[in-house]
Amino acid sequence: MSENIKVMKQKDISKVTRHAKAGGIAAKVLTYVFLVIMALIVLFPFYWMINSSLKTVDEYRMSTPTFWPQHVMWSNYSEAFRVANLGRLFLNTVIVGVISTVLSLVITVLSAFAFARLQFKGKNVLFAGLLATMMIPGELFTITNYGTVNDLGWMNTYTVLIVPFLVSVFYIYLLRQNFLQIPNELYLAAKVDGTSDIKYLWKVMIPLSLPTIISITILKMMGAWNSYIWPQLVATDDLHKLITNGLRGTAFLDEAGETNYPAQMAAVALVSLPLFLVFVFLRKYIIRGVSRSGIKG
Amino acid sequence: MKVVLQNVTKVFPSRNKKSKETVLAVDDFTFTVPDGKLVGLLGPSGCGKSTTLYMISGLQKVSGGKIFFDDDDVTDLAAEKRGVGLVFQNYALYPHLTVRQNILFPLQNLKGADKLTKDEMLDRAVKAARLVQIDELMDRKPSELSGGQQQRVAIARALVKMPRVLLLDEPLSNLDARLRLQTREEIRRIQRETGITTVFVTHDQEEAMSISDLIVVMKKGVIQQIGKPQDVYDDPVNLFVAKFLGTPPINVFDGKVENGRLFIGEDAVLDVPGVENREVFVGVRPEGFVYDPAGALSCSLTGIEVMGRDISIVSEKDGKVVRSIVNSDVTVDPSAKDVRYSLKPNKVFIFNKATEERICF
Amino acid sequence: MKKLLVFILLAATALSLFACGKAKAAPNFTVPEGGYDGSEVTVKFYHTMGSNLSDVLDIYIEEFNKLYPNIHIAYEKIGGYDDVRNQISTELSYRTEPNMAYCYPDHVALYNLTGAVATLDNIIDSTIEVTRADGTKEILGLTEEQKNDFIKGYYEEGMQFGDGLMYTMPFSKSTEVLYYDKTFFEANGLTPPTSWDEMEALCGRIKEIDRDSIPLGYDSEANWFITMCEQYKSPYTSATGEHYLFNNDVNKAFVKRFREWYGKGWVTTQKLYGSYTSGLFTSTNGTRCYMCIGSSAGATHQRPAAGDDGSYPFEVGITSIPQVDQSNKKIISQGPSICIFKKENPQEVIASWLFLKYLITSVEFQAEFSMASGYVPVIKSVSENPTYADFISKADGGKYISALSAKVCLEQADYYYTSPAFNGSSTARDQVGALISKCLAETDVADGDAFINKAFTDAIDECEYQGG
Amino acid sequence: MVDNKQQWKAWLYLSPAIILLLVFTVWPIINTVRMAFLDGYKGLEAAGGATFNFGVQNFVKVVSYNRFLSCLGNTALLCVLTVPISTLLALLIAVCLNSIKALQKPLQTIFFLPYVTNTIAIGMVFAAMFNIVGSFIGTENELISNAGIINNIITFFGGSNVNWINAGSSYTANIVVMVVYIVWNALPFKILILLGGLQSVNKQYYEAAKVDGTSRSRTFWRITVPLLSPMIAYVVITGFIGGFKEYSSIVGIFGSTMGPPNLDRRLNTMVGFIYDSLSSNNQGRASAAALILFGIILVVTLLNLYVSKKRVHY
Repeated sequence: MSENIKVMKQKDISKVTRHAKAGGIAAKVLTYVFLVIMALIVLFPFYWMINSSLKTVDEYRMSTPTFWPQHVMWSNYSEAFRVANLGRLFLNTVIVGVISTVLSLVITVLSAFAFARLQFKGKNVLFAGLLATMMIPGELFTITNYGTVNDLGWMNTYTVLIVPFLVSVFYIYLLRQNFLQIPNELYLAAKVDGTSDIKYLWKVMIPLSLPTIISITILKMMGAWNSYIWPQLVATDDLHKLITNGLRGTAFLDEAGETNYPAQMAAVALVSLPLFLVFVFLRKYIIRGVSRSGIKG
Repeated sequence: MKVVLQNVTKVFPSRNKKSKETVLAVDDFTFTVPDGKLVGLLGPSGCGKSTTLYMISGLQKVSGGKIFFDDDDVTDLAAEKRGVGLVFQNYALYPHLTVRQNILFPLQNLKGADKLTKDEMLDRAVKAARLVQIDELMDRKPSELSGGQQQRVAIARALVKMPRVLLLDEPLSNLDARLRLQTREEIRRIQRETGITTVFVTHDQEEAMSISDLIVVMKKGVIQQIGKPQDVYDDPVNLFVAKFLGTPPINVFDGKVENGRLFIGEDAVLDVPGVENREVFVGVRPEGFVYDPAGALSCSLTGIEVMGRDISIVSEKDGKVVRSIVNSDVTVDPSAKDVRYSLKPNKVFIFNKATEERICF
Repeated sequence: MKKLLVFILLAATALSLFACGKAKAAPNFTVPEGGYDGSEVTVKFYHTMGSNLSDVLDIYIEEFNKLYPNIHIAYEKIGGYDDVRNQISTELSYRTEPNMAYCYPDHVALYNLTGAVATLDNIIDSTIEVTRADGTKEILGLTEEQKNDFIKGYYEEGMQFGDGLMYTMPFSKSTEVLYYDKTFFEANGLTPPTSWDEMEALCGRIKEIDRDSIPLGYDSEANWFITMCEQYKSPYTSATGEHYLFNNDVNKAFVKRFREWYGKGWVTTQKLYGSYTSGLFTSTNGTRCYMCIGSSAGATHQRPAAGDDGSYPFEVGITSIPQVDQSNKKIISQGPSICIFKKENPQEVIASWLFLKYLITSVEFQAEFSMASGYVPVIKSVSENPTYADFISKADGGKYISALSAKVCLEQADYYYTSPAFNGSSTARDQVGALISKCLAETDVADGDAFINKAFTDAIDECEYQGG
Repeated sequence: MVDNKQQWKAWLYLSPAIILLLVFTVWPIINTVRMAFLDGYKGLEAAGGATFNFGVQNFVKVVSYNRFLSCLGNTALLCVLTVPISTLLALLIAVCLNSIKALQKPLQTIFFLPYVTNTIAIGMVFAAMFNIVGSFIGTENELISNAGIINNIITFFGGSNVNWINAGSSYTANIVVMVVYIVWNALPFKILILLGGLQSVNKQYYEAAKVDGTSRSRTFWRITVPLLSPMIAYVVITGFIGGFKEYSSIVGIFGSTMGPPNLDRRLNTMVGFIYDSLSSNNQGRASAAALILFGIILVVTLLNLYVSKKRVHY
């Protein structure tokens, strides 16, 4: 090992530097080209949705679609708002979304704490069982739950839209992974000083895993936005209908049974806007929350 | 292969985006690492030593100045093209690969003319492992090794591709005290055996002085002094270098020179011919004190610590703690109130009060 | 108690099903003596009306409440017809179904598995007097004159559940008519076809005149198949015994014939074209159709967009669809009927009936609703209603096209048919629709006949599987 | 250290979750199993008081359905295609996103957009992009008024029109459209998880690799992927679980015909079959199909777990 072979053959250094630099730039350009192409592919449906939402019904049905509406129909948006009475639906969705997010957060935190920190018999079996429920196609729950909810007399109330979905297994899993990363010594130290579980949870564990909790809250709110089959079944009156019920084609049916697609597209765009804004502002938290949880499988 | 740094500077944009002013991490760094030598970059944290190391490795871009490997200008050359071996402070071993795979990893990247066959790679890896004495841990995962063992694997990985220069970033800071001594000897031995030009960064002056052929003391990005450890220790260019080297640290007093004589407080402790009268800082090495009842310097005794090989006398002068180390066969009367010393001239340094520059006499 | 009651009712209907061939079984709802006792009742009504139609409904609910202040109508728009069916079939399992609802025959057949739909025979025949808030009186049931005022085809639709009992009342109807480009026909000296042979010749002729055109667009594939069965008097389905009978040579023959038409580029359908063929009929550039068989309610969509000066590029003619045999004319009848659900409190049934009777026997409502919806009224006397008569008189191929469509529907009132309804009849309808599109579109197949045979047997298997 | 006090406390904290799960998850499962083993169980008849005897007829009926294998095949094929493609694509996008500074925020937002919108509407947009407005496609008297946006792009680059989802379209064309749509929908969540994972990887591994002259692709395969393997395994497992329950995406593109106009139900999936049974009031058969599907998903997930146990670095 003593002889010191010169790894760099006596190549012309500047050529190698130029070559490396060019390679670096090429890689950068390639990365940006790839990202921009993928971004366009992801963006195109949105552009087409917005484009369609601004067209008249006839223009929408024209055989050669136009890439920009001939005369812009902002009225589609006001009509969508009126026809699907988005105002009321929007309010319902926010009420359901907020309450279910808050309640489910409490349950998620408590359950994750129990799974992460406390030892009890049958813990792993219970957790495995919990994960198994994610594998079952939800359609079958719907019919049986309809019966339960009906027997409880919750039909057409906010409770029926909130209670059945308070337990979200994925978020318990996500938070448990995050709690597991907090060293156990902290818990034992707190125990020694006599802090109760709740205080420890409140004072230590929650602050430490705040990013994950924030991203869970945001993702849970979005979930309420997209739920579709269950609300459609159990909340049919306008007082409790959710956004997604209002978006269905039938909401925009005219007498001859043809859907006013532009108005429907406008309604969907209106509905997606708040979620989009939420994401734009809280993007950092969502990503940090997920990365902080460090899903270790 | 020698490493030449000419007027290398490094400027970082300041932490917060809005403010325009920048941080000068390394300022006009000029130094040549002689071929085959072990050089220690030394200084308090944040003095730019690690930044300099990373500029040599190519991981950090140079803001100004040039870097040469022998006579190749590698300033703009990418890290991987420089043939550099780098050992990180917390080792950066790939957690999912065994020790053998970690060591083999750099070899598998060699392309073109340098490409090796499987057996050659394996042979080189085993040789590197044997060099750092971890050849029986080849199949372990990094998580199963102790700090010291991980350190040695990191070194083996850096050496296996026979780099032109080996760079170590605070190699010992993550080890416990006992292991630190043993590992620094290891590094010295490996460097000697391979004869590879090596630069390592540390904030621990004892570690730097004990194994370096040359040390470079830095402060806020500026080189304070370059030289052999003993020379820099014995001939500090300013107060900062004097205070930085040596444990226990140098004792510093306020003093003045009057017509050729040096006074600490009232005591005239030393003749300093040729130095004009002025206020000065006086630095005295702990081993520069001689326990002498008739000594010129008088201090009030605080306590005595027996350290076996010698005795440390803790005393106090004008409110400053004075720590001296004298030979163990000197008997000191612990109950005495005062203690008097005479000073060994070569262990006393005078510094300009304003510029803290050394004044020779 | 509830379970027991339902069980008795079910046994009764089951018994009646076996008992009769065509003979009338015993109805499952008996009118309580005294008829309507004036008590407070809320009637829950599911429908699929758009907002401009429910506005018309609101006006007449107010009128109705002047007569019956204690009957409160709570209506809900559930969505499309299938949504109403799915919603009610789920609610039925837990007895939370509404009082009355828009329905199609096969929906009622499905609901009847629980015997939930009230048979209306007793109520229709009841002569018990009901006094209204304004002091006037009416008998609970229908007078002879009211009963005969209904268009026969529509009225009988309520009785084809195999037991001769009356399960639904017609509410507003539509049918299929042949729209044709009158200007083009007159320019080329063509006359609208009255028989499928004439249609074949005509399509050939039109294709010669305009190479790029598709002479005929037939929107609903299922209607086309079922109508042809009726016109050829060949079996399609039956409410009792063996349900699915459409796998026979007569049907295969006409499918083969239409397949040849498709091969020559003469005809397309809504599914095969990818959207309503009215888009082709109304287009004035590029590919277009010169004839389109579609719903009479969609008349306004069969009219080309008006120019700036309000004139239309071509005049639209409307006539009845071609027939196989002029002596056995058959035209499909569509559009929603209304059924009433049996509830524990018989007054709910009576109240729902009074509201329903009010709507379908009031000439003003039927007129206004038809004009607003493009549907056709279910009672003949509407044509004497001055506003409606004036509306019909203005019928033309442009501005008042829906009037023209209504006029044609009235003229062909005697030829309406409806297919038997049983649990699984909607599957049959879907399958024959899929059968048409499959057989027409499959081009690169060596042996056409074998392909058609297999397509028919697959369709029957699917029906039996889903139904069974 | 498992003293009773902690046991009791644990169950107390878990009680809200357990109660809700019992009522809204466990009971439906039990009910599903019950319905599955009641031969020919039909909801409405049962409500009318009919009784059904115990047996496995439902399962036999499900398996003997002439299109059962095609439903299963479609489900499996879509899964096997979309999960790997979307995972790899998401990984590439996440790595690229992680490596750039400029435009990183806006691009991250764009890639998350599909997660925010309503699947029904987007299905319609995709259908509009692939749909050819015209007739007799592929025959000599073909009349096309508009070949759809995708075809316009293809012809722009010199290709010829492809019949994606219209009458007479090939099975492969249908599958390609479905894969594009499902991957498009699956990307945001996967990118989110993988990007999160990337940001928690220690940067020095990459610096060490750089110094050792590791090529970009080798860094990706030998360092990024292994270090991200727990996240990747997680994304693949949930991908398969979600993939086997694919249904709404097919309805989004093909509508209730679940296939091109002339071939009804060509792309029907297992969940599609369950819905068909439900809407034809055959709850017993639907429950049996659901249990079969659950069994398949369980097997696939256990297989995935076994594979990931060996290949994944924790």
